[in-house]
Amino acid sequence: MSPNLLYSTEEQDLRASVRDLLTDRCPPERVLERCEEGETGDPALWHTLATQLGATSLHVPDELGGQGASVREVAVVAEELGRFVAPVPFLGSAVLATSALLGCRAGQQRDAVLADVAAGNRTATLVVPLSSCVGGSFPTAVRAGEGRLSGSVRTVADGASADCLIVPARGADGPELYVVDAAEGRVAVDAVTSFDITRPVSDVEFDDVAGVRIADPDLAATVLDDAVRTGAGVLASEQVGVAEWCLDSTVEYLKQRYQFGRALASYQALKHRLADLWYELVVARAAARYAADQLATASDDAPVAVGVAQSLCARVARHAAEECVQLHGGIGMTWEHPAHLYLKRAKADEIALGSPSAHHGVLGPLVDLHPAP
Amino acid sequence: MSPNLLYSTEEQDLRASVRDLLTDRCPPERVLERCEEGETGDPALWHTLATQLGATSLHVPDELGGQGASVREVAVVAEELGRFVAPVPFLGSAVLATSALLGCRAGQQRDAVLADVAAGNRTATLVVPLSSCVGGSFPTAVRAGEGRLSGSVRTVADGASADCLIVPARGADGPELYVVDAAEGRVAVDAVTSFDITRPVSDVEFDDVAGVRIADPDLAATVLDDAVRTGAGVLASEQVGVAEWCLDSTVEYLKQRYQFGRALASYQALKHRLADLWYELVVARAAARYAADQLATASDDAPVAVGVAQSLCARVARHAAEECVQLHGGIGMTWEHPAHLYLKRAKADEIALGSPSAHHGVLGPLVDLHPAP
Amino acid sequence: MSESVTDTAELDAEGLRSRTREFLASNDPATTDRGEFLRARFDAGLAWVHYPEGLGGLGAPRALQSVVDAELEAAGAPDNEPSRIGIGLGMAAPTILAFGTDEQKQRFLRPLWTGDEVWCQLFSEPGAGSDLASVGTRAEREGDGWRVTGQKVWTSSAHNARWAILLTRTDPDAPKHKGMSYFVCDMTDPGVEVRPLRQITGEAEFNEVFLNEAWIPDSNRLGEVGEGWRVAQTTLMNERVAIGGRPMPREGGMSGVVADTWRKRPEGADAATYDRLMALWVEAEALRLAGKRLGQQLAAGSPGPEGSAMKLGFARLSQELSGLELELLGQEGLRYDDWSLRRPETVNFTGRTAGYRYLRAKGNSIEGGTSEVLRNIIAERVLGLPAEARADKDVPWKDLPR
Amino acid sequence: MSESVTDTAELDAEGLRSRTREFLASNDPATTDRGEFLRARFDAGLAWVHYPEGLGGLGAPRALQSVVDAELEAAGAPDNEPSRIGIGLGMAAPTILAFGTDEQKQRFLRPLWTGDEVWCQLFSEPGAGSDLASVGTRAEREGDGWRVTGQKVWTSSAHNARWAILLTRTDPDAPKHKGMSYFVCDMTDPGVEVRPLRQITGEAEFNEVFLNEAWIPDSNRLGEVGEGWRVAQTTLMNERVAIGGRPMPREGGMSGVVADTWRKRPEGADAATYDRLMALWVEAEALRLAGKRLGQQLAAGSPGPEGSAMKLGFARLSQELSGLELELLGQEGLRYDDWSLRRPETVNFTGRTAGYRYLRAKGNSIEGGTSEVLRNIIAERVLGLPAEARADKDVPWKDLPR
Repeated sequence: MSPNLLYSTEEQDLRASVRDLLTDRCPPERVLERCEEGETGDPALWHTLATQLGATSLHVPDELGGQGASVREVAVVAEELGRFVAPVPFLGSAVLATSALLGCRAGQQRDAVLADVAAGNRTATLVVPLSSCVGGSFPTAVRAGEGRLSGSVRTVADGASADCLIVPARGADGPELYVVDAAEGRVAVDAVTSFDITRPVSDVEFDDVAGVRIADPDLAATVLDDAVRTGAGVLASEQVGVAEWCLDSTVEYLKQRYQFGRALASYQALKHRLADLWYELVVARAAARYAADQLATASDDAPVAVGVAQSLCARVARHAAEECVQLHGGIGMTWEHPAHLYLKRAKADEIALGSPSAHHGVLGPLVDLHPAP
Repeated sequence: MSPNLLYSTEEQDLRASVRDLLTDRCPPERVLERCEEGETGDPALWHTLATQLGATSLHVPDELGGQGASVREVAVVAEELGRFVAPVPFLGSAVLATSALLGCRAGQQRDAVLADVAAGNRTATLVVPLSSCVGGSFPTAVRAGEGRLSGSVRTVADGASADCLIVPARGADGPELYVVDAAEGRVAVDAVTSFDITRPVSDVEFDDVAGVRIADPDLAATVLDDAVRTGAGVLASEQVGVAEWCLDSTVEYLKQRYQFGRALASYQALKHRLADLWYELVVARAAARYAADQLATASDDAPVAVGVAQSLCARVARHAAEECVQLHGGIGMTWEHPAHLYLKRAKADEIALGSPSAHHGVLGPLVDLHPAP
Repeated sequence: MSESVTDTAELDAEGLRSRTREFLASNDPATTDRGEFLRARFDAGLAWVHYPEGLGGLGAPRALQSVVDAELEAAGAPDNEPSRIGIGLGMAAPTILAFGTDEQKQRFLRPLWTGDEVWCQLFSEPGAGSDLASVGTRAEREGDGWRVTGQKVWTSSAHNARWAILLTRTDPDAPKHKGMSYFVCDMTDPGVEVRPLRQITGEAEFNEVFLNEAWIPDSNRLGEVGEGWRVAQTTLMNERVAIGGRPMPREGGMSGVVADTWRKRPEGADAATYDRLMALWVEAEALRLAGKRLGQQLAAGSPGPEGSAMKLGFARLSQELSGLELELLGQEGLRYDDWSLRRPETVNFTGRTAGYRYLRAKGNSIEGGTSEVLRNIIAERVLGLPAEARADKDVPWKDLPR
Repeated sequence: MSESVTDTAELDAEGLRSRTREFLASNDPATTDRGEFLRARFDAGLAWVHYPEGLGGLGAPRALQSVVDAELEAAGAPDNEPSRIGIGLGMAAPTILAFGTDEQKQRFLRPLWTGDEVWCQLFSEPGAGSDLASVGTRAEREGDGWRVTGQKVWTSSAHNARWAILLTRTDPDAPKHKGMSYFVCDMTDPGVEVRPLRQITGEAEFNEVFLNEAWIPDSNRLGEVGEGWRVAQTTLMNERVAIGGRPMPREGGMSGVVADTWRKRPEGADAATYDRLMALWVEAEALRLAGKRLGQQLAAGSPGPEGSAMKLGFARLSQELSGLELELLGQEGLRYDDWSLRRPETVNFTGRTAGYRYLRAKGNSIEGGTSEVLRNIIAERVLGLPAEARADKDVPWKDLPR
């Protein structure tokens, strides 16, 4: 069956619910105020998203306490969260950690954590550098032995708000995944200053900490790779949301502002740049939808779809955000205008879960395009 | 002393002479007519350039029958020839072959050939593929043994009009350079269809041909590399000439044409694109002048200067030619308008004597920027 | 449109399928002459099912044409070689249907659809460029017809065409959009001269057409005198629908050609060019997906404005990819196959050599609406930005600067 | 300008050199108080030798200033910290010299040059953007002076400044270019409020300045009432001269920073990014050479229009290079040093961290003339293309859309 690249009616309804909530609770002024006050997240909004909209359990099967939807719906939520640069740990918890948990073999421990995270009772994250790209070698920063973990990982997304940590670690027999309680005394989660103000990052250190193993060497590497791939695919939709806000707000701004007796929007050089952005957004959306669909159906083409979507959408969102700042002129350079929140998100997203060049390198061999020797 | 990046008074005079001649004898319509008639060169123009303007002997020392000028003046002529896409074998003969001859050790044979070529009595070319880049390994396509050459070289610039061939060949002891008389029976110079209509290319084959050795293994590789480097540096000026014609003619065209009741030149999106081209031309000219100057003074910085100039000017000329065709609209797509001559020259020049990427690879290590391992 | 005399229940997919089978039963493609078969198919209303009865259709939904086509194809029936008669099918026919008299529809549509008569389009002029409404080809009333003098350009198929759709100026004193009339022009008229127009590739895909007091009876006028611009809008709208939208496999276009070149490891295929190759490959794949998405939107009945994005991206990618290919080829990229003047029957953007592809791709951002005009359209119609200032709307055409 | 009372033969390089040595002989920098030394230098006409005698100069050719500066530097003399008082030196001083009364020149130029009084510029407004002539800050006549109310923005040094050059609207009924007047504003006036303006970097390099019935005596007006736009042109012309043109070594700017980052082999320094790095490095080097060439043109007395190219390219390259640097850094690029509000004394585009550089570079294409305005200037003044249509030239300012 041909992949559906449109938004289904259910997806449109989901989008509307999320957008309504965010319009109400997370307008750009509010996000700016939070940044001003040094708050790096919005726990109340996160709680509402999880418990009232079920946004944290979309692609979790019914029997594990989820909605039984798919990555397509997760991507729709990500798109809206991107449009609002909402400061919630969706990527870390509902996407990366949840996808990793879903990949692990069923079992009492895993199922309990997954159900808690899906229900919004707990928040999780995947303890890898946010810049990790699919296809990389399994991390060796954390060592596991006899159920105890030691090591440190820098620049972990959404670490500070996480109650439980999904930790890739190298044990005696190879790659493993563990769940660690963030409240454990020997875990240090140090929030560091994030370039993307609305997505906090942390350095995480384990000093001989007890963890529960949820994936053995036969599975751990695949689980991690799949989780990071799913993250990258969903991030593409977030980037579409970011890009669309940037284009829309720039169009509105240029229509309102007059210079030399004419609306800025009437200057052809600007019009053509906006038209080019719109073109980019059209192709980015198609690529992001395809990636979401292929992940949702666990298609063989998912790795290609994600490589295409992530490398393209990353550039498009960054370009849209840069144009947004430039075409807003001076006001776009001020802290009081939200454009910078999008610029920071877009630029960080370009690096997050693999830069376009990194994805090119992974994608090429999948389509029989090998780097020159 | 600081390098002079301007055109000296003498250089301006030289430029004026060349431009006067070309305006008279080589207007675009005339070049098009020649192409129509299948003529790939203009021997009469070439003869005038050589004998009346001395354009073939500029950087040849006085005592060898030359003008005792430098590569700076050669570059000025190249710029004008580029502006007119003049179908003369200047690059092959006056630049590549002459530079190679100048690099060889003085001697009766070399001096005689050099004097002939400088005086315009004979036309030469360097028998390497036109795509050769400085820093490449010495070609092995032609083998030399006991003064006789065998082998073949494809896509040699200005081969068909050459009376004598400067041939890099690999002898028993290593790289060597030979002079071969093109009229020899066992030399086959086959004109092939050139993408750049105004710069013919040929395939050259040697079937046990007698050659005169003009560079031994201790010198040949350096001579060849220097000649190809000088060629690339001079080509940058040609590209400036090409780019400038493209910008100027597009500006003129857009001023004359009206659409929707307004001069095309009044549309801001087009104005901004022309402004960007002008910016590119400003930096390209500075880079090309610097390369010419550094080659002229045999500066240690010449390799860097050439890498910068060639990689930049190649892109600028190609971009200018592409914009020229696009902004001329339909007429730019027709054979009867000269824009395509410039597009073909510019695109071929981008590949000739090393693509921008190839030059990046050579330049990087010179400025301590090494490719990733 | 017109109420069918047959039971409307028949005009669903099942009804059309059985109708087609019935038709095939009485017109065996294996034994019927090709021309005869096509004429019979037209008369049976299976040519374009959304056209009215009697004009090759059944007044059925357009989307159901695919049902008929599939049945016919499965039966090995000949088609009307749509690529050879694209201008007739895509542009002339919808305009004749919308503006033609009954006589005109009866006279022209059947041989147009069967391919017995080839059509071309006489719109563009050397002086008009993107500003089509500035055409200066004069049609002057003479008796019961018109004398037409002027020059048209970029006319494909003109040398094979029997008829042309022609946009002329009939009232130079009226503002530009109001003084035009639209005709069907007989290409065999002695006042019509067709000359090949050579392009930068060396080929002549298109023609210049010189009209020198060509005669057109008034009965060949489409639409009212002075209404030519409105009629032409219908033609052009249908042109835009025809461009793009074809489903394409991955690497189906220029990206596949260049990818194959890369796979052969030519001299320029080094680490430095890999990232550029991949970025373009990715964009080409995304554009392909956008085309698929547009098709799904159309099928779902909510066409988006993405068509103009498709054309913009197609031109951009053809040009970037073919430019990269020449660089990858290095030395080989400095050679061309043949500059001699040819008149190809069809155009293949990905055909011949890399040099041809590079040069031909330059036309993709000019023909059928320049990329600059497309950006204006997107900016103004999709994003709602103000239109360009213009001073040519209320001035008599003859007084406009040119 | 003014005829010197001393022998004009002295005003060549040699003459200035000996004058400077004489001055140093009687004002030993090692033992003289800094402020005293600078004031004495001003009085000796060695501050800016092209200024008139009595105003810090000798009426000598501007190019000879470097002779004086070299002598003073060699002697270890203190300078006037030009980077701290750039607006005074580069913009206020030439305007005062051109339009000021004798009293104004005597009052302002000496402490301006010595740095005893810092100057700032009150031109930009939140609603004006690139259209400076639309300023709305109102100055209303009151007795022998003016009451000024409005808001200015992007004012560097406002919190340290003693004086400001101020552009106001004095006649809202006149067309926009004709209703402005230009003043020197006392920044210590109680009607002047300075607030830091925080930027996307977190820093506040600039200020917003709120004028709330600030009082300016008419004796502080520069130029005639209604001539403010003409006066401001002088200021802005001098601003453009001040930007760019500094000679720079290879890798002197952002390209050097990013090249050093590459040399440290961060995680993103792979084959794919090498070609991008090199292309930007090459363009940066070429832009540097273009700056050098521009300097040589100026020295040869034939200044070209390349200054606008320099600014355009500088902005483009700062942005591209700093963007690449963040990608090269990978994980480290996701971190920032500090978002807290700071008020830096000077700005260093290549300072702090890669994240700061990336964000700060975004301003390079906006401040001091946006890249869009520069492209207009190049297109219209260099290439001679028609100016943009505008409808604001003859309309009363108060009736313009805003």
